[in-house]
Amino acid sequence: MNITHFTLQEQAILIIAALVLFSSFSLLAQTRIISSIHAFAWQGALVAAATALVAFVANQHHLYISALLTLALKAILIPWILHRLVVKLEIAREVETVVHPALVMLGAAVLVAFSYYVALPVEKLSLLATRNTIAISMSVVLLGMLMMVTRRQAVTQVVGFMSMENGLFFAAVVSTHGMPMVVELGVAFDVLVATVIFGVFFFQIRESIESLDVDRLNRLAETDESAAVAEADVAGESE
Amino acid sequence: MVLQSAYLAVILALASAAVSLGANRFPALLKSFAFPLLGLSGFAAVGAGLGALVTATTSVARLPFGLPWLPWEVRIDPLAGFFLLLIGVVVVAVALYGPGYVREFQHERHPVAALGAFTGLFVAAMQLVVMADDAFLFMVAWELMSLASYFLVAFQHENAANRRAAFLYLLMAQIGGLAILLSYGVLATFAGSFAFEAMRHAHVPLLWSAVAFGLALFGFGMKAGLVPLHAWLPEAHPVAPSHISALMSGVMLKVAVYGFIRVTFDLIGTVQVSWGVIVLLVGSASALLGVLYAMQQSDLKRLLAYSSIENVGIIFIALGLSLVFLGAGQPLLASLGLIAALYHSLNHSLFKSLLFLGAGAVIQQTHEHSIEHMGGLLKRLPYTGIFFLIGCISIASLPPFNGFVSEWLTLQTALQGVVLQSGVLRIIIPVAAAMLALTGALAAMVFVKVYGVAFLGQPRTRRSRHARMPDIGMRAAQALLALLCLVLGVLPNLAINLMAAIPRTLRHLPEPGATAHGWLWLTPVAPQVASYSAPLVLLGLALAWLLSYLFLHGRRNRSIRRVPAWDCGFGPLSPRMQYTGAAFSMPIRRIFQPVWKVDERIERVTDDKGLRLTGLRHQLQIGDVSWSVLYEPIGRWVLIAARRVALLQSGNIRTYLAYSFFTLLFLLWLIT
Amino acid sequence: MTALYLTLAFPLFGTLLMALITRCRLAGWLNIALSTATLAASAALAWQVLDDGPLLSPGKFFYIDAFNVYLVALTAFVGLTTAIFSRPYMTHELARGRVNSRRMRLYHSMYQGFLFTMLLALSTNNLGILWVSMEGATLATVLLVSLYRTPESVEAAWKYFILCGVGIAQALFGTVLLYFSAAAQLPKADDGLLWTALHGVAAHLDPTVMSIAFVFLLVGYGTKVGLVPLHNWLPDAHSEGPTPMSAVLSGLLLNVALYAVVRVKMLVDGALQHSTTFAHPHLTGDLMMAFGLLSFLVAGLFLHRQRDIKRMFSYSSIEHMGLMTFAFGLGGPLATFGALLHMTVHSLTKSSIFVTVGHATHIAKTQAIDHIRGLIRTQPAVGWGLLLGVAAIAGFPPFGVFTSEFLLLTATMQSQPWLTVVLLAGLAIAFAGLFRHLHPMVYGAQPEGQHPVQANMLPVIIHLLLVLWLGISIPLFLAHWFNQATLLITGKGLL
Amino acid sequence: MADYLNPQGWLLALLQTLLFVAAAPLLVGWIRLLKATLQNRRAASPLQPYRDLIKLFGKEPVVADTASVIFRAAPYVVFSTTVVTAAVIPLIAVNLPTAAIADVIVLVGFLALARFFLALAGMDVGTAFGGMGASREMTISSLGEPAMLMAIFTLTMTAQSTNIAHAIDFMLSSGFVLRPSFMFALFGMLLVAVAETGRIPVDNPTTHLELTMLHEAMILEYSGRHLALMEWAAQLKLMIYGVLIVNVFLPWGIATRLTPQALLLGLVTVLVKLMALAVVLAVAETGLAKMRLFRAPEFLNLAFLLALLGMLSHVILEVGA
Repeated sequence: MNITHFTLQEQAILIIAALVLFSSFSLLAQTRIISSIHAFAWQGALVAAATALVAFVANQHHLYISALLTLALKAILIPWILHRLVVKLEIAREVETVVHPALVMLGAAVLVAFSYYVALPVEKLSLLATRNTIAISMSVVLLGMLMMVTRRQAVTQVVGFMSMENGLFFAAVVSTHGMPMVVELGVAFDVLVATVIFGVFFFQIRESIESLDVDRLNRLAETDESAAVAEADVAGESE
Repeated sequence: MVLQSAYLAVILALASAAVSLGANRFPALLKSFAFPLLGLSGFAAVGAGLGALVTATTSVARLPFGLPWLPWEVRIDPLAGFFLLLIGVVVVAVALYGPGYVREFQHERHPVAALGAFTGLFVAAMQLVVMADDAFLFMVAWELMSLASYFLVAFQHENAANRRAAFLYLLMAQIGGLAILLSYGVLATFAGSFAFEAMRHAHVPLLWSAVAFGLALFGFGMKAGLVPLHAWLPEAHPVAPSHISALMSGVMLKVAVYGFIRVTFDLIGTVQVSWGVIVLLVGSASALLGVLYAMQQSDLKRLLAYSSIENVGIIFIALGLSLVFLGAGQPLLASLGLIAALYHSLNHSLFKSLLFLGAGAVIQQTHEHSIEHMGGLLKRLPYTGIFFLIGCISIASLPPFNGFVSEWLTLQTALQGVVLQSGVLRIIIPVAAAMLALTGALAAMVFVKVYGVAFLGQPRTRRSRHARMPDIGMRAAQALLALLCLVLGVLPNLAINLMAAIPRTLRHLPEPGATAHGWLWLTPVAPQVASYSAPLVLLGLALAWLLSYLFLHGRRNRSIRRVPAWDCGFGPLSPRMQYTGAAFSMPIRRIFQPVWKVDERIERVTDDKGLRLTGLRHQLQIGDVSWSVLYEPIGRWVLIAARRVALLQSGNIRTYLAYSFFTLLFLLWLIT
Repeated sequence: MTALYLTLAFPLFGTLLMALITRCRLAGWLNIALSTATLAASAALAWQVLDDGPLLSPGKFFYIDAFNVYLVALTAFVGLTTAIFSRPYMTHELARGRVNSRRMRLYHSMYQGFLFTMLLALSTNNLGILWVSMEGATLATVLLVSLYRTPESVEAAWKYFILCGVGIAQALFGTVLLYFSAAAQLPKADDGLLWTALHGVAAHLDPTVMSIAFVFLLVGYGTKVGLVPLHNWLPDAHSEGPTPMSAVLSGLLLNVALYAVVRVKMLVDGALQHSTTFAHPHLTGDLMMAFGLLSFLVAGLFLHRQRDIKRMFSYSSIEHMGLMTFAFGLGGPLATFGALLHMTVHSLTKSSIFVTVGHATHIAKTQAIDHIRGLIRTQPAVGWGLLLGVAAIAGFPPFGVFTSEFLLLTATMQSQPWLTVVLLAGLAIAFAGLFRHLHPMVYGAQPEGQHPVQANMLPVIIHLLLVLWLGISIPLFLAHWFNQATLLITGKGLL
Repeated sequence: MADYLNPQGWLLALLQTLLFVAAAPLLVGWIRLLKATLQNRRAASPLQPYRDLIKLFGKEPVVADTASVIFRAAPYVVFSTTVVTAAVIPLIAVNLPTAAIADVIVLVGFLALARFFLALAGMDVGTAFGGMGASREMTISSLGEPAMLMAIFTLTMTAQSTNIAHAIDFMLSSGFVLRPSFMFALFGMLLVAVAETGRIPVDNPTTHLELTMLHEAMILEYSGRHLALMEWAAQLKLMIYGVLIVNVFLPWGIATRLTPQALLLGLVTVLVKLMALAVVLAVAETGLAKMRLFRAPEFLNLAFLLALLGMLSHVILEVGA
């Protein structure tokens, strides 16, 4: 059935879903760290809104709680933490270059198509109006991974990771009116702790390689040239 | 009764292992407990073996170990008994020899505990292999045997060559073990169980039985040291302590032979002629190449190790003949070949252990490993010298000693190839026999070289000039083995009568009529075909000797004048004028040029101005061809593959993420 | 039931307690004490489950059956022995000044926390909680990996964190899909993540969705199992953290991850094999076999190029996990029994190896293989321990690893004869890779300036003796235990 | 071997052996005489070898002080082994009990045993010549042995027996048959015999040029009775090969029944045959020159090839596959 058969709220959910997807694209496109954090925050907010709407449509009350949870965590707390870290690390203004941005965008589009293709059989199963959004959420997840693959900045990698989480959460909400409460709480807790630990790591990485460029974290390679380096290190150690 | 005795043997060996754990703190333990226990274990094994052989019975039992649905099955039939006997005899000799020999290690503060413990384990494992009646126990015991002997090879691990040898040994033992496991697996798949009893009655399709046979030949051949799977043997045997080398060369190789016989003759139901031909050819190649390589060695123990390859080759020639006749439906000749193979196994375990023990004594006294540094030892170590001579005569398969009898039986078996239908076989078999003859002759040359260079002539170094006699136990061990060599050579019928039950119980083959005409005559097929009477030969020799001696000494001037050697009138003899081993084997080196990787160079040493030639330096390295053509390439491939694979670990986290990413996408694409 | 709660309560309590205790010496002992208590509780639990069958907690939150209870016991046991080893080891590290007392506090607290998450993941009935505790395990260990704050350790920790985080996220997506497909079948949507409920209706679940879900779960938890090509974090994390951590990571974490995969496989198989429409019903098995075999071979090749001793053994862990994954994928009672046995002996042997490696690195003051020499001469106990441990892990009888590998090969030969050749080749390659590095380390003369250290070989001896016992004869109760687990997983037993 | 218990047979066997041993020097003397006449030299009497032996027996033996017990034992071992070898070869009569003691393969073994001790004795004193001689002797013989066995196999494949007496019986019973295999085998055997007995072109029994000698080099250090035994053993060996060849390939005339006239006939015929063989040998030795050591392998390969051809022709032409 196509969109005309939906109620207004359901259509609104679909709108939001589209916006969430768009936010993922914008995350991919952002080159300045600060703005990507903002985009991430917006994405969180959108997911929260979607959750609330779903809760309203299917009047699942526990979804309101998780909507609040999402809003608090994904839209406010985590972005805030990241923001403070970025300011502390004095990389707020840093601009990182993405290789072949156009290509990345194209790939992202392909990924969306692919996830739609994958999700088709899944969607046939559900009776919910929102089932078409499963493809969206899967592509959000995949785009998050793509972002992590394409970005060299530790912080932006974290952002990508978090947006994957958004995608997961979104999927849970729209496909199955949310997971059991206990699970959601557990997930939220994990995410929170993860953020804190990420924060710790930024500083550790910073003090170990004087930057947050993950490409420079390659002391543990095993290819031949790195082996030579390791040799040298060992020699140094032994003296 | 047989079983109890066998259990006792294993338990005593384990006990000796356990006892010697304390030997580092109390060195006396080794001498006063560990080795005596080992000797008792040997006696128990001999008892069990004799029991099984004489009564020609098969005793079966089941031990409460292993997997719940796969308990350890134990079975001692005459074949197993024979090999228990073989193990036991050598173990007794080693137990006699050990205390005197390891004293040296104790002086040098080697951790003798490990030595004693692993020796015990090694012996126990070999006995268990022979007793095993299910693949699981067999493999456990087999691998335990490899592992224990590996630790013994690595015992003197200070120098890198030994470590390399040990590594190579363990690696190849592992590969061989896996092949054997696989072959059992093939059989078990059709038998539905890993118990040998089930395999015996399983019906295996021809293709699969051929696969099983091939794997067994590969696995056991690797352990037995068949060319070209022999590379580990000349590395590992020499570096172990000599009494261990005796156990490895003398016994462990025979355990591999046992395994091959067990699988091929017993477990695999039907036998193809073609298999026999393969075994025959492989055996001939091993025999010839083994002896040719032995010819060019200067390290005494290394030379002996190569000669082990040769003798294993001879054993496999006999086995191949037996298989051919079996496949061609000639049970009588088949059992004759089997007897020949078993007899040669027994003989080789005797004289090879004898030679290794002798070599150990020599090396202990002279601290020289190369025969080029020995010489004149017969005067310094008269007993060892005489026993070693007996070993040399036996291994050179000369009458009236035991080596000759088994080789003669093998040749007689080969000569019966005329009865075969296929003309091709009638050609192949005599050619193989001729190769065997060539091998025998070359072996004689090898041991003339060894004995002549090491024991005769004049001492070449100070250390071999001051060698002293080894202690009584070591001499007694050699005496025992030498005596057995003579007995088995002069009274072959005794041994053959003992073995007679084996072909019958193994697969209902008729007993060969080799001893049908009384203890005096050995007639493998029929008296009018061939006969040999060792006792009469010995009698004749003694008689002729006596007559000539009396004839000469009955007269005057029995006195003998000692003078400097004439040497065609050249000046006084110096040790450096003697013919060296390398020189002795030079003609063969030239005739069989392409067999070795010979690196021979002669440097001209001139004085500082480079005008006057002050001397020549001759360097000779004999490399094993199998390395350059087989082993090194394999090693290289593995390393190349490893380098390729290492590119995975590029160290870049985004690459890693990409792996995970694309794996996911690929799988999703795959399933939809 | 109380036994179960105690099993979980002790480590949880420990986590909080250790965070407060400032005196390292005391903390070390407490660590041992708590682990002992946990082991006792888990033993009681195991006894109970063995006697009167599976155990479902009221509220269906926990579910204990033969499969996970033996892993619970194993986890508690290895946790204890490693704690015993970790006390002198960490004291030595403290003395060397590689860690300060604050980090020691973190270390001990997180050690207990890790045990808690492991036990929770094993005992829970809820796939969501399983996911949560797997993630929790990552969080608990990641800071320990970077405990030394060296550039390498930080890098390793970062990679560990990111890769496992991403992997785990994929697993969560798979879980969501599971829930999604189950929600349609179950009256109460909240039961949609309960393993018992799912297993009940597995036959009616939609095969396509389940297969997609399985892919996500396999890639997700497979990352934590260390399947090639998702393994890259594993050698880094294992080699850079403190050695007791490596021991438990190799010995336990990988097992638990594999446990999760197998649990899911059971569900998906239920859906796939009952559906008439679905194309290839053995999808899960085939995927696992492919991954397992790949990991097995690649890891074997990796062994040849290692320069760091702990790295080398972490690769050997990958190799063995690959073997187990292959076996579980192969299915069938024999293979499964072998895999379970292999799980046990591998974690026992591998943790004991890491214990000896820890001492070895203390003796040589470095982890570089090229600089660890002549251990047998320097400290025979450590040298022989390492030698025997490696012999055991390489599959030499009479050690138990041989038995399990024997079973696996047999099973393979019965269903996939030609793969046996590949397996054998892999075994030989891996063997060569291990020993070529091992030899110079244990043998040879004692290098100057290398002295014995105060080592506690008790864990090693216990573990190796156990492995030896399993190799010579499997005690009947254990056999029955494995058999029940096999019965659960494959539907038919072996005995 | 049913009759190995009758004393008469043993007595005859003993006598035959003694005759064998006694006649060996004569054969050598005869060959020398032939060669001398062929080379237009004044020949010594054929009994000269006996005179030499007696002289040597009379002399006091001198032993190098570096020599060991092996050096002194070797002559006895070599001699008695060769004598036993001679004992089992049918000289004038077949079916003597001694024939059953050893078959032809054992004979090869005996000769090898003698050679083994000869070579050891050569190396015992520790001179370069001894070692050189031993090395060369062993090399040549080890190449000769397969050829010889191959020839023997060819015979035994026809005769169905490695027992010389039975082989001869077979030849006699089957009458005169032209067998290609026997022809090849005979040639192969001849070449091997030449090489083994140290005759031209492989070795030169009369030379004492150090670098060319094989057999002589090993017994350089011997003197007195030791030397005598060695020489005698060498002459016996020559005789053994001769008798083997003539009696196995052309057995006609040998005594099958133990009656006096049969034995007499047998004696005469064997003498005639040996003298004929000696003529062939002498002519060959006069015509040929000694070849370099490293041509000897080719010589023996030829022998092996001939024997192999014999076997092939036996399989292909005489029985067919």
